[in-house]
Amino acid sequence: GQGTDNKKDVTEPQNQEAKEDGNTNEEEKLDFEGRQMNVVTTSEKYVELFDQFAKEVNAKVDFLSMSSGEVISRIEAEGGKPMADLWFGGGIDAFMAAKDAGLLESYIPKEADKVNSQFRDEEGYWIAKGLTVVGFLVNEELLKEKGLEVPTTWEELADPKYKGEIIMANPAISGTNYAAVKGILDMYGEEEGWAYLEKLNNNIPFYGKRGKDPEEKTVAGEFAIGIIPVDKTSFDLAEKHNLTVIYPEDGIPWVPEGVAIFKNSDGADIAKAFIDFMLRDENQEKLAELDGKDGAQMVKEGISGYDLGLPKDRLIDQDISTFGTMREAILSKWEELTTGK
Amino acid sequence: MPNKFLDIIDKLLMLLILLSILVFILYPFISVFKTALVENGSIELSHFSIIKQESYLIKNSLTTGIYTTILSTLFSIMIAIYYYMSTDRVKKIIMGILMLTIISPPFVTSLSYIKLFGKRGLITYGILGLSISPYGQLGIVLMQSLGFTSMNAILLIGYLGQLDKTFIESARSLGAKTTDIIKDIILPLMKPAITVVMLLSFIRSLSDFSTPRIIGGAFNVLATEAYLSVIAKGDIRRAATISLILFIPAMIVFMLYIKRFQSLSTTQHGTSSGEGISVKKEGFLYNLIKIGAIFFLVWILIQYASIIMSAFTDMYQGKLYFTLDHFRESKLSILDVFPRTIFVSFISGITSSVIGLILEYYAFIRNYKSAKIMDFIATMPYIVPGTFFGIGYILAFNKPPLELTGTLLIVILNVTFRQLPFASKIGYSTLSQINKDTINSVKDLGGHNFYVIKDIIFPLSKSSLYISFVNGFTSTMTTIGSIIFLVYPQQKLATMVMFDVIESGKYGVGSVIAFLIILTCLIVNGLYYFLLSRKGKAKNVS
Amino acid sequence: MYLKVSGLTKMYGDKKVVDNVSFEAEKGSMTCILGPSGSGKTTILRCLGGFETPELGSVVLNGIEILNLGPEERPISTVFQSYGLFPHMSVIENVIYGLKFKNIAKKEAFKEGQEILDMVGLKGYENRRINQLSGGEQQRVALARSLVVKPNLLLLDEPFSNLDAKLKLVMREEVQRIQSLFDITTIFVTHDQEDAFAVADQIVLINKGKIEQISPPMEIYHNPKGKFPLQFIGRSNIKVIDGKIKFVRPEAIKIHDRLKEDTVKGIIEKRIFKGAIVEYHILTKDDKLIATELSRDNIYNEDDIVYLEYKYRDLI
Amino acid sequence: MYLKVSGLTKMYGDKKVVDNVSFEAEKGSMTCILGPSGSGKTTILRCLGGFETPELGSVVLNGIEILNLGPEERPISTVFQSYGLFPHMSVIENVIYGLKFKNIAKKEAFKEGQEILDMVGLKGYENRRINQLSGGEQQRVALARSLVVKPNLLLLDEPFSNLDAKLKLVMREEVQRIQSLFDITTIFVTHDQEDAFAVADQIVLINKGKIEQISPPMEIYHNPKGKFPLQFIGRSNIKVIDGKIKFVRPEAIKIHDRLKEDTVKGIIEKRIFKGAIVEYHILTKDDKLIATELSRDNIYNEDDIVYLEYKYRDLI
Ligand SMILES: Nc1ncnc2c1ncn2[C@@H]1O[C@H](COP(=O)(O)OP(=O)(O)OP(=O)(O)O)[C@@H](O)[C@H]1O
Ligand SMILES: Nc1ncnc2c1ncn2[C@@H]1O[C@H](COP(=O)(O)OP(=O)(O)OP(=O)(O)O)[C@@H](O)[C@H]1O
Ligand SMILES: [Mg+2]
Ligand SMILES: [Mg+2]
Repeated sequence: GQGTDNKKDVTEPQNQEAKEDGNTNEEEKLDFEGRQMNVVTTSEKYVELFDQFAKEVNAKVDFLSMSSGEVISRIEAEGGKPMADLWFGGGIDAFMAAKDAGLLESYIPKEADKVNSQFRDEEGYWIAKGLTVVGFLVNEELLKEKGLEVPTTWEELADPKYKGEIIMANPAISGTNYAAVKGILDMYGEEEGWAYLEKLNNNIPFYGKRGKDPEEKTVAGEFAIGIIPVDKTSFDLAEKHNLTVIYPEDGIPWVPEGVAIFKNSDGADIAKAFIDFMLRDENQEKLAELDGKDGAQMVKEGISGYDLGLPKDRLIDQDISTFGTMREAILSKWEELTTGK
Repeated sequence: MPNKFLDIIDKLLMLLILLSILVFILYPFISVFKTALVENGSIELSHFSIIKQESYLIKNSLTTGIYTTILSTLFSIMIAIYYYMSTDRVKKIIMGILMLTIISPPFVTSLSYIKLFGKRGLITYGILGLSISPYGQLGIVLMQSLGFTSMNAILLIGYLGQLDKTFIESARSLGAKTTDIIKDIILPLMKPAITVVMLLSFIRSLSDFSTPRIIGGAFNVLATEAYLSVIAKGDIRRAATISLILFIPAMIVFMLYIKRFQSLSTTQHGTSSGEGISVKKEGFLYNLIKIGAIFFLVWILIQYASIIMSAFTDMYQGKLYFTLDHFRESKLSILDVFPRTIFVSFISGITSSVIGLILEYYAFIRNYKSAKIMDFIATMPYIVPGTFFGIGYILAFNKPPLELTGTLLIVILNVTFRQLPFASKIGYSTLSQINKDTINSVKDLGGHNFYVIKDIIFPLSKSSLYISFVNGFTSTMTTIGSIIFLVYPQQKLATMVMFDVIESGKYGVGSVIAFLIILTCLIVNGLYYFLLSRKGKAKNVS
Repeated sequence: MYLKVSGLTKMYGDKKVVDNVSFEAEKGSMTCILGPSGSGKTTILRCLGGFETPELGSVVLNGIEILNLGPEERPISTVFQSYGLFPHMSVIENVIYGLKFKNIAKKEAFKEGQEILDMVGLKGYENRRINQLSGGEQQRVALARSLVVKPNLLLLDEPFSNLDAKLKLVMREEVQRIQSLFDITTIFVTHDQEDAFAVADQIVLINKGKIEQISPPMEIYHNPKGKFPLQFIGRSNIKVIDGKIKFVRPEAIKIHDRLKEDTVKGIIEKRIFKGAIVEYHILTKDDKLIATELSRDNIYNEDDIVYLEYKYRDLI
Repeated sequence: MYLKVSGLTKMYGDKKVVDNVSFEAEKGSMTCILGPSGSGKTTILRCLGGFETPELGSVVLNGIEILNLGPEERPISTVFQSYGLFPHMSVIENVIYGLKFKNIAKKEAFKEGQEILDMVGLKGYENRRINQLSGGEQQRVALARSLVVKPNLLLLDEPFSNLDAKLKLVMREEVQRIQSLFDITTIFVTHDQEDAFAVADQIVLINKGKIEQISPPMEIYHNPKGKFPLQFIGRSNIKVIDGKIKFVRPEAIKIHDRLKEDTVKGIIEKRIFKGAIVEYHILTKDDKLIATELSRDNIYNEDDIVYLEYKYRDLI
């Protein structure tokens, strides 16, 4: 059913109204009755979006949360068999690797042109759904106890006085922290970057083995500073637990979160429909809401999200194209640097 | 039915059982080994360089295993003896706590541990004003001990319940005081059971990946490394290699265990004899044991209470408040997952207990050599990390003729065969209690072997089938390691949702799911005890 | 002969547990296999029932060789020492279980079961559970269950060993009555001589897997053939004269309180009161004898001087 | 009196399992508590040993009331029916275990243990494991273990019930020998009359928790006081005449083959050969009698006409 997609026009504003009422639109509408789309995603939180889509196209959507590494090794272990139709979210490096491994199907969505080319694959194998930006979560109280001030830059973070107070997750596991490492290398340049990381490493007692470790352990008061993906929930959490969120002043690392369709999957046509659906403005807004993203984190221009005060100009000028290709090299060097943590 | 026909059914049944064990246990194992050892058709051992390069991992795994074994064995011995010497009322309370805590959903306990005993833990910091890092080997050892002790204690209690009370009465009659009785009689007599408990703890500690992952800090062990190899590095071969390295010490210990198990006929689930022994509750040793046991019980209770509390409360600016938000929030993610989880647990509980029983029938009543070998193979899933068994399934069943990946069936098969070791051991202990002449009587009266199974084995194994069902059900409800790589979006189970929400930081919602899982298991367990006690009463009336 | 067992040999490992055992039994007769513990009695029975496969030998029942049939195909029924009742079935269900394989309608089966329960004196016990029965009642159910299938041969393994003295007496008579009522050829195993004496037509005495003697009870008691039968059956005073074994049974020694012709003087060393009989340990010039008297008439005391009238017999 | 038990009463729930039991025992004597299964024998013993707390009563041993002492404080030692030997200790370790609590040096203890093992005939068995012993040997170890602490009172629960006939005979003599050697006041429980007759100085006959009679063995056999002792002890022919119970023991009936003075004619209905004795079931004009004769002299056959000389006695 690839043909059906193309027939459908760009959604017009009036349809938008109708959909928000939860009603069908009067125009010709996709109908996948009795079919199902399976999604691997990073979190449970998108359930609302999936439900909405399910209702609109009359299909069932099931999803499972999984880390990017897991997705790749599973597909490999299962002999290339697609484990779902849609891959929704996760660091872009994994998507690049999957594309190279020939696991993805190409699709250029209708509103692709409205997405900055930095945020999508030229050949259409993946597209970003938003950006993860990296910042600090700081427990001021704890720092005060130790007579330390709140760090506002990466530079400061490497100061030996913060020794033992910083928690970061293993970049091999956490896309966010991989983005941090990659961003730092891009910002400082290869050589200086590694020198910096070595200094930082001295301040970090161990690397979390779960993506959520830095945030959780900072909230729990185990560490004063966590390197985290900053979004609305970070600010909420900060308020709830008397913490502070910091956008580093010398540069904010970031990484696009990918969306892709698995090759040879049964529900590829539904997945395509979903990507179109996702890119529609109203759904982008919903997504921003669900993700708790600042408008500046969205890939489509002019989407209003939360106002989290993200200074777009401070985003590091990163080389997205090497995100995937350099991954292995970066991680193995990083591992050497941090052995035993 | 003519005997010829029954002969065929009999043969087919056995063939089916044997075949299923070969296909669903041995073959996945071989697949893992093959992946670890063979590359492009030739033996390739380069991956084993881990042994040298990261020998600290092996050391960490082994030492953690040893410490956990010592600690959890010590605690379980204290609880078992304290239980043994207590009045019926206290016994009921202890057993209640143990039954509650035997159902330990992964992650949640470790997280509640950090909450209570971390640098800013409610107890360590809040009450005691201490700021201790909970991470590292100590944390792992404490958490694993906490997790294993309940099961260990129940095993030991079951064993003590079978001890001839005249040993103790004889000792008293010869003038032995409480301390002497514990030191000279009870402890030495418990030795075989203690050995079993130690071996089990060691194997379980080796294969535990989730505790070190959460509270290991910089301290890493093999099982976690295998898991991370998959999710972080996408390197299945490395995972397979590490699993294989883990398999070796586990297998050695397991061989020792098998030897012991034979001498330990029944290790039943908490159905100990009601009658207490009468020993004066006094003396240094008794009080030490009592303090140790109560300490542990209180500790474990606090941890579980904190899980349940987390389900009902939240924090705002350092203040705790009551809320049902977590329940509301979890509703969305578990509505269709829970029925499916119960369904899968139900099926795996039933299937594993039935297969386990029939397997033991062929192995030990009919004395078939091949079935005995299968019985051994059937125990292997017990001694490997869940992830190992899961990876084995992916590798084994991703291509025709047995292309099962992506189906619910593979999940069910996996959890079923993972429970088989327990089911078959329970089956064995029941069958060994059935009088051989009862079985012979059927044949003597003209009944075929088929009728032996139908008319004798099954009816007489009812209660043990139920025990292994309850165990299978409970384990499947809380399992994650083995299925985490097998489940497809449309087959998600409750623990995975819990895993997810916890991974995305919603500890409160995770606690709700943990709470619901515990509740479901308790209801199933409770049902069992209800039925059992009713049966007991019916017997007493006569 | 109705049953002809010949050359039966059964090994466990390289130990001959049953060694070339042959005996016969007439239709409707009661044969007792008697022997010490571990002598192979149960093994013989299990070979007959089909639960063990002997290495050698033949068992011909009613003209048909049965050794190559499975237990379910042999027209033989066994009452196991532990009864082997089905604990999850009621009495009547136990009893009629075997009829299931004879294609007898349930209704008919119930009737037959009831009749047989009646005969073993368990009318009204139909719906009891097995664990609600006393040991003796359980045994009768096991018997009924075996009888109802009308076996050609009935095997009983230590049928009385679990019963107390009073019940044993009752059950012994019961088994005998039922056996003769149904005219069923029966073989039973025991290590208790009194049982064997009380009910058997012939005793097959076995030791270490080998047959020592086959005789009717009185014959085996009075004319033991060989040392083992002599020592195993009853008590006796044994003496070896010129390499020849001679013996006298305790009850064959008459005790007199004064000198008579052909008596030997002795002194009572010890008296053991046993209820109906009294046992005396007596010292004579040459012998240390055990003598038995009924507890009537004269009761002698320890240290009494007595005069004994007895004669040693040769062991054949 | 050395031991004085009075008014002992023990309830389980609202069932009086031991009901106002009183008896006494002299120093060095052997008392047997005899009664049917479930009559409360074990419970009495357990009350004496301190393993059960009676509701009422007193137990005075050597002038001291002991009921409020724990088992480890009573100068009493119990040999349990299942022996209760410690499977993880060697024979000698078992034997000397009790000496540990008497502050006896290990070396001295070993010596004493060896001596006592010697006395019970187990020299050389010191280092055996318990599971390498036969039932009889185990019993002797249990006995030695109890004797070594030189208890004032020795309690034995069914000491012979697990043994086979031959071994039982041996063990009975052994226990008797050791008991008199050490001059230890002993109480043992049994449901087997022969045991009681063979070794007891006095028999305490108990039924449904109540004492029925306390007498020496012969006395209880020959002069049963009441219906229960009559029926429980030995066999007898019982007749009720004018509401009065009369009885005659089977061995008190003399059988003659021809008419004599004061004899009654009868016909032999059934003969049961029992080895040393033969039991006859005889029908007379008025009675159906059981008579016992030794297996010597005349052996009568079924349907023989015989003449019986006997006299019913009154039950007191
Ligand atoms: N399965 C077996 N394997 C090896 N030896 C066996 C086996 N079964 C029995 N035996 C041995 O065979 C011998 C005869 O055993 P069997 O049970 O026939 O004796 P029995 O005469 O019935 O003794 P009892 O009176 O004690 O029942 C014994 O020595 C026993 O140890
Ligand atoms: N713990 C208990 N609770 C309730 N009733 C009991 C208990 N122990 C024993 N009884 C009952 O008390 C009665 C006497 O028991 P006891 O063991 O003293 O009998 P016994 O004379 O030793 O019998 P046996 O010869 O069978 O050993 C029995 O009816 C028994 O059922
Ligand atoms: Mg036998
Ligand atoms: Mg008793």
